[in-house]
Amino acid sequence: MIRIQAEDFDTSAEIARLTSGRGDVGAVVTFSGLCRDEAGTLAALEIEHYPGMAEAEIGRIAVQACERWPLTGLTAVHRFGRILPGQNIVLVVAASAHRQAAFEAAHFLMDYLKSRAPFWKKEHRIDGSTGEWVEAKESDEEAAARWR
Amino acid sequence: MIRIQAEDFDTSAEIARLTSGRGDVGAVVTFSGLCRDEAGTLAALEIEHYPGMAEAEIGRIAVQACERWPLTGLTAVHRFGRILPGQNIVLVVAASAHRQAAFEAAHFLMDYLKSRAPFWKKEHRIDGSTGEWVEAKESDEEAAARWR
Amino acid sequence: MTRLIYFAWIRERIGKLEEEVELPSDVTTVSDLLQWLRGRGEGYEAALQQPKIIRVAINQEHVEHREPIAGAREIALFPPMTGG
Amino acid sequence: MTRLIYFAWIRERIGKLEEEVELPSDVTTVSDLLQWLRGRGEGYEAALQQPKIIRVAINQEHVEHREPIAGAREIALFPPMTGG
Repeated sequence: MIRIQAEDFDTSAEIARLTSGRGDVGAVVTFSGLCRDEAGTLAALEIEHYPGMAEAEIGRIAVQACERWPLTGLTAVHRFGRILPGQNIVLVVAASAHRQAAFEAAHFLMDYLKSRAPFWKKEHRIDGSTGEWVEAKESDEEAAARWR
Repeated sequence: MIRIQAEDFDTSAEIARLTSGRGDVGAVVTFSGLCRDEAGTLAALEIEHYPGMAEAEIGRIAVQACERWPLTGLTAVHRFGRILPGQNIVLVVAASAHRQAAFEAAHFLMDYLKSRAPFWKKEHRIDGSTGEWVEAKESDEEAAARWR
Repeated sequence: MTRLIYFAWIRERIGKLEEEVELPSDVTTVSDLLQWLRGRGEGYEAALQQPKIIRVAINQEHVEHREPIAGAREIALFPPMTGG
Repeated sequence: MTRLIYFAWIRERIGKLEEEVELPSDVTTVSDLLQWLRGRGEGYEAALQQPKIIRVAINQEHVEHREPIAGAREIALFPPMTGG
């Protein structure tokens, strides 16, 4: 299940959605991405996204993950709008009978999401200035490439 | 933080313990291990542990993880006693500035915990029989060995 | 008519969220489109001066610059993504 | 006196959770201990007939079978672990 939303998410509730009432799930891996304060200089991140394509693109990545690993469930939630340091930005939950599949699928989904999902972050600084748009990192491209 | 307990745990609360009030955490990976029903044949698992050594051994593995990856926090909770299908057995939470460290540390801790932490599982079957003690898997030894 | 949509600093430099354009018949690939847009004014030139780094989606799917734009209802231009 | 502790099916076969023993002076390594215990009765023999798979901890730390047991206050015997 893919959701793009302004509101926060609850990790326990998202795990329960993939596990409650069933006996075939042995392993659940979650990844939460949080806003860092960049050594106290960041006031907030403003996250812009491409509505429609964001859901579609994460959905395409999720389908690849489901084809590649034997998963019993997969959830991705990405927030947009103003996010303060310490707050959640993104959640991935991967469930499977076995731990290796859950770990790899969650890691894959995050690596791909970083370099393929249409989201952009703008920094607002503590000193009141509107900072720069966050630049894409070479290392994120490389992280995605290693799954090919 | 290491805890061995009979009670269930709440993943969101354990994440909050490692993130609330700080701005240096960018990534949190959790692993939850659940009791599977073995295609409807399992009534419950009974988990025995070695009190004292269980905490000490998981602590030793956790120290290795903290030396190997730049973590901001690391939690492991392992339950003992009677566990029903669909219920939680174990939780690992790894927090870091960056996602690669959080993913690897959580995966490492789980792989080592499987083959080094003094816990044993006995199966109780739906048909009323007391099943066997779960046998250690070669694949768990190999999973731990790949981190060496 | 084709709908063009802009995001992040491309949107800021062009000064528009989106617009409808009638593309000349010799604009057939994504590369052609980026080149054509640069001639539409200072903001466009500022946004697209390094065409190599511009990411493009046609009908909400990523495309390479060499790909044709025939049949596109919606073309989005944006910087490298920084989600997650 | 040394405290011996047993877990899982080793505990079930020996029929004891733990016991205090006076070790003979020629029992100096973990291997010696396992061999000596097998002579203490049927239950011990049933529990320890495949000594290779028995895991041992001295004072709550894993040890290899070749290691000495001098100074051990608490020696635990258990099957391969199945936690997690």
